[in-house]
Amino acid sequence: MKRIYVKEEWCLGCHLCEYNCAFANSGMTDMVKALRGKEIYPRIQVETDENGVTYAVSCRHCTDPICVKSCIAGALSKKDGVIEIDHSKCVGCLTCVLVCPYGAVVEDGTGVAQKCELCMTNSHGTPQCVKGCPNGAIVFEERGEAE
Amino acid sequence: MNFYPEFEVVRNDSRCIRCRVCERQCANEVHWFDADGKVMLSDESKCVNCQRCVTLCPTRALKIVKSDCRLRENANYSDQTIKEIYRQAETGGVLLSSMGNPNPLPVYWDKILINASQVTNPPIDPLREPMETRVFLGKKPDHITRNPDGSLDTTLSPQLSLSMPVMFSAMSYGSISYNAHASLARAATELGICYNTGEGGLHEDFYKYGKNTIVQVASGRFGVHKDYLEAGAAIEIKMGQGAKPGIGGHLPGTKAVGDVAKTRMIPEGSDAISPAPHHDIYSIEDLRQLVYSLKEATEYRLPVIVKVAAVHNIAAIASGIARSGADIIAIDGFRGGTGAAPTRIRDNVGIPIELALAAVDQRLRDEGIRNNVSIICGGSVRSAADVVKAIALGADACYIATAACLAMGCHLCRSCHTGKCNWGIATQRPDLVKRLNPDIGSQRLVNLMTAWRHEIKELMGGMGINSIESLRGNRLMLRGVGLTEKELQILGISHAGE
Amino acid sequence: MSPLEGQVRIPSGCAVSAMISKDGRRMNGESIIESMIPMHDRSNGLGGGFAAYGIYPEYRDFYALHIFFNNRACQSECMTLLKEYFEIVQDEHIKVRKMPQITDEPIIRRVFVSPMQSVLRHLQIDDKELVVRIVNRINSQLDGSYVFSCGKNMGAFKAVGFPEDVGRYYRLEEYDAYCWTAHGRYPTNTPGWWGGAHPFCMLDYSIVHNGEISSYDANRRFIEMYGYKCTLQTDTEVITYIADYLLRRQGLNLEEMAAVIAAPFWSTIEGESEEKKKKLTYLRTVFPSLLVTGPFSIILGFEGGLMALNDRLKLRSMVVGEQDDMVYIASEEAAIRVMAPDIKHIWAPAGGEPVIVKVKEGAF
Amino acid sequence: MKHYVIIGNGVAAAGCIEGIRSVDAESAVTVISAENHPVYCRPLISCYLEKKTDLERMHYRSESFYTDNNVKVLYGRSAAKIDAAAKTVTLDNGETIAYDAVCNASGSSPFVPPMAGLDTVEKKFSFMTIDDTLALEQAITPESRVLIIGAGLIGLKCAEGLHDRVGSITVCDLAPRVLSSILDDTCAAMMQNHLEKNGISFILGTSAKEFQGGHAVMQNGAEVDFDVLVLAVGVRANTQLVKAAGGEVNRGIVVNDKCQTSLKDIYAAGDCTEYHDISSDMNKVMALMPNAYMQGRTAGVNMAGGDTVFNNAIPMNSIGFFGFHCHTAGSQPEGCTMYEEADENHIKRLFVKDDRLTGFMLLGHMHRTGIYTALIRNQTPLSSVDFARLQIEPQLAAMGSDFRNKVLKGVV
Repeated sequence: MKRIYVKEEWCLGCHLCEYNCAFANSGMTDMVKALRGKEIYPRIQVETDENGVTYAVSCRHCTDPICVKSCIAGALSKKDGVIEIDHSKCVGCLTCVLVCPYGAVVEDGTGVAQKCELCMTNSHGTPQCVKGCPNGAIVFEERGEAE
Repeated sequence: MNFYPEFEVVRNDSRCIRCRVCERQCANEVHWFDADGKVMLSDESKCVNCQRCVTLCPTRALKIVKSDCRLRENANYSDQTIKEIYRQAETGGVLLSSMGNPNPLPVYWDKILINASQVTNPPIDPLREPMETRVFLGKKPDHITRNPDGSLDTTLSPQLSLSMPVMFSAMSYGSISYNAHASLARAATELGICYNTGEGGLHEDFYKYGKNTIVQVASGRFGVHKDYLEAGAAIEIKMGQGAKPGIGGHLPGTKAVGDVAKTRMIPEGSDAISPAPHHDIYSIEDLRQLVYSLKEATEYRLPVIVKVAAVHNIAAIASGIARSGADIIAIDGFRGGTGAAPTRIRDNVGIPIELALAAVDQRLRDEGIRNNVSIICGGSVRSAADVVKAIALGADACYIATAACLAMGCHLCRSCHTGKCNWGIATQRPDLVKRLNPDIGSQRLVNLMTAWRHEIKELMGGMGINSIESLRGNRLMLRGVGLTEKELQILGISHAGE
Repeated sequence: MSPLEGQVRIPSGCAVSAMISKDGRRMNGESIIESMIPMHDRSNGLGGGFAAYGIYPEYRDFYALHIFFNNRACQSECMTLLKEYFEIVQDEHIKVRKMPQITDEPIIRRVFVSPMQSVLRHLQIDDKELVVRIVNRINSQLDGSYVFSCGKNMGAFKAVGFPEDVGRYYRLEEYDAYCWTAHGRYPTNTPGWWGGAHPFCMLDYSIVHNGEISSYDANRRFIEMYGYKCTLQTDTEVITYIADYLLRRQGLNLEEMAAVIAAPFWSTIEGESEEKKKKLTYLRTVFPSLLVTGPFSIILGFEGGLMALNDRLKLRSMVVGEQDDMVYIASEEAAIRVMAPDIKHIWAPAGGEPVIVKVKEGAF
Repeated sequence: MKHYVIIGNGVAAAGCIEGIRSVDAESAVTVISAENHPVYCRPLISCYLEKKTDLERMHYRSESFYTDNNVKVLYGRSAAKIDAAAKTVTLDNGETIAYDAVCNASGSSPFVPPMAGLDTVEKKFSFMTIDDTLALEQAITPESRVLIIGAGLIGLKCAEGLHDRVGSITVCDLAPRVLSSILDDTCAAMMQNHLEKNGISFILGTSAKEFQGGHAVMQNGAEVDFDVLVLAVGVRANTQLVKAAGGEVNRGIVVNDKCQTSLKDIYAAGDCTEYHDISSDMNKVMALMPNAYMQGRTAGVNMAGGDTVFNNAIPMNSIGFFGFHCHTAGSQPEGCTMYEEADENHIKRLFVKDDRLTGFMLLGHMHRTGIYTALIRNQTPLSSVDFARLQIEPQLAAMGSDFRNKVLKGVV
């Protein structure tokens, strides 16, 4: 399946992906209206390593997702390879945050969990972090599945 | 003396979401975030109007505008002139500039119009019919020869085969970044054209693109060695450059870092100064010796290009080069770009490429030696239409560099000499170099050339021409507008309506 | 006043026709004249002409110059020049038939000449080159004199008018030729100058052509490097010079010439055998400026044969018919059916594919 | 064609069904469900009271879960006996079911210590099941005074759930702090403080001595009047069936990392089991829902002929009250060192021993804590990562470029 991968050699650390993510999942049509004057809670996080190398981390859509197994509300599931949260079922226990080994499930600012769903569940249908990355550092493509 | 900044950063605070992308992306440190007031602030005096922040601002909250703070109006002493005097009075130094001459001198391309077929012969639809753009650059024999069995002897002196008559002009590794070179090399390879190393040597990673590489030998001889010469598809001797005819080059030590220094074969951090003349070429006969020593060194496998700036006596110079053994002449007009040049030279020396090209082509024909050499035309070829006009005036191919830089992201802020190119092109700062992803850069170059090729085909088809060779020197396809008799005569074209 | 022919480039549409006997049988001009009648509408009365091969067997060793003179003074000026370089073997009027359709006729002379050996030795050139040079000089420098035919044992006949009238005017039924070509012209404007009619000739090469080539100036500026002067600014003229340059001066054969002026597309060349690919690539690489683009159908006549060729996209009509020893070529099939009413084998050659017809060796 | 029997219908059972079906799509599966509900999210019963969810949304799996997986569910039935030799399960109605493999996923039961006068209390409830919850809901009014015995996870979640629906809540516990099984004194104090700010009263370090109707007297003499009593002292693993069948039982049913009991073809999973905690290297009853699922799934795969292990279990809890969260995992073994960061709204305590992160307690700020959890679970040598950076913030950046390239450039 197509997943998001990062090419850290091209990541500029501009953090646009975080803003594009926050906007894409805001449900709004205007970025200013969606984000101005607000703290953002993106589902993708730009990290910086000790050498100043930056890269964005988002859900890996693991082949054996511990978050799905751990969800106490049955709100997380894998559909066609995409791990999704059923927000109507999520009660905000944050167990998924506690178990995700990559720190890719995060709290959304209102107390419940959120994670990258490859923009399949919002109005975009294609990952906006990838689309908006000015330097091709985030790609959405097919790579070899793990054994 | 302090001036009011040349540009103003206009931030629409009602649109700003404080994402701080502008701050992170400005190598000139124009923007910063004030945590106390939770606002973005800017120091406009540092702004070079490269538009990086404008381009990346996700909410279009930014624009850079020309400051309207002006000195008292004076048609003779313009603001620019006065400020340059101030600056020189302060520093005692030569003014430096980058990219091509920005002054409002005539652009002849824009005064030449292209023909199209109507009624008496048909235009050709490039979507339905083959439309050929392949060219071979190099010496053509005066006479064919036959083998003893009567068949044609098909051996030829070395030719540079191009899928379309446009190449990426010389820009050295050092003046531009590794990623810019990678983009050019990869695009040239994919397109079946050539890029040019400039006088910076060839990074070892790029030897694999050799078939699409022109290696340059310039007055500093930086990076020149046997493997380098043999690596390319052609060798270019750079005698001059349109942006700065009559002077050499200067790569500041700050740019001669790491692989740049290694590739140039100079100590790291040392200034790379190319002398004004080649110190082994003080006349045309010396050039002939260099041409042939390079041919000897590469066993006559590669065509040799001699690149000269378009200067007053260009026709005679070209005639001399055509008789020097060179296979190809590259003429670089006065609008050609550069990574750094003294402002006075860039803006005042040399002549327009259109006139130079026309004069050279006609002179070589008059002397019956046009077949001895191919002609490459460079120095501000901006579009497919310019290419078509250049070919019709007599060029075999064009060099583009500024347009290539634009394709890679350059916004023509003309600040290359500062080494802080925010677009990752004219810089060696690793964090900035990184901004040009060659996957994207090469693709954009390929896109640009593909688009131009389509346009060239459309224009050719309109003229009823289905192969580029029938366009070459076909000046009947051109007409001038608003040109004097003299200009028309030099261009060898009629006025529109004639 | 309208510009003279040569002072302006005149696009034109046309009709062409040709017939040749591979056995070298000589036929009078009746049939070729008739062939132009069904193609009447392809001309507009502003030019017609013919070329005939094998018409002067008794003078076969001499160059037959057909010359228009505006007046006696021009004629005498020209003859003086000719006498400097040639022995004048015969100098005569070309017999014509007065008719109302043909007017404003100039003085029309036929002069058989033989180059002076002393001159050739002095200039270190061969006789053909001398003829070319002197003809070029007359045509470009002597106002009012125009040599419109200068080959051996052949001649062109042309005038302002419809081709069938021009044929009658020149009494072509009285000439016997193994090969005839004909041309009717539809220029979009013309000063009505006789020299501007076609065929266009250079030595024994004659060209009739229908089309308007888009490569004209590229071809012209190239060929003019080699001593040719394109004084008429017509396609036919430049194509004739190209043919002369490639065939006579470069020594290409007809197929090779066709591969230069109507070069196969690179995509076609890619698919050829290695040997052919090499050859075709070589020819395109060496003579790129002689590629002729835009529409044309030409018939190149020469001593002992002819070649018909369409542009590589076949933007102009041209059909070929064959019957016994005869080959017919015309813009339209109707013209061929006039010349050979019972003909069975008629086809349209592909663009860029030369049709070469040669008369049996010794039969001309 | 085999027959797999699952005793119990909780999350471990659901995991077991999915485990079986990942290997064997054909064989018969029978689930013995004492509760009359399809598998639901047991911890959400407090959310139900809180009206953050409803019975419909509390289903752990979709409506068609059992039919999709071709599972027969015997609702309202419980297992009375397992005959390991005969490979049969006898139901409470005497019916006998033969199995090829059985999984005991029978969970745990509330444990109520003997307390004098408990039978005088009219409205008293456990807080384990939907039925408990619905009964409790029936009993309360907006004016109810609720006494909850037990300040553990269940008791406090119950308190949170009832908070907006009753007049007052008092929680008492023998332990001197709240959440005594997962928090230390400092952390518990911060949590208690937060709960008290939200109106919950505590009586800690003592237990109820005696009940007299709606009046409770504590060991320390304190007295509480209440209308509704919730008993949330603790739970006990349901080990009886396996014990009776001759299986090894300790505080829970002893299982290995394949979730096998000591008896052939008898597996156990979930809250009824005792298994290995790698963070402390001890066997424990860790009644945790994520672990229950993973055990169930492991049991299922192995029952159906697959081969898998669940060998990195650790205790871990994500729990929050009134918007204030707490993440804990692992353990604090003897001799461990602690990295601490704290302010008035958050605490971070990381426990390190022998170059390993063994446990943590985080209160207030829960960003990317799974990275810590993974360090414990994977027993990552801290010398191989930049622990100084990790202490400040969980981040892949501190895990080395090889690790992050594996994670971010490939499929994991």
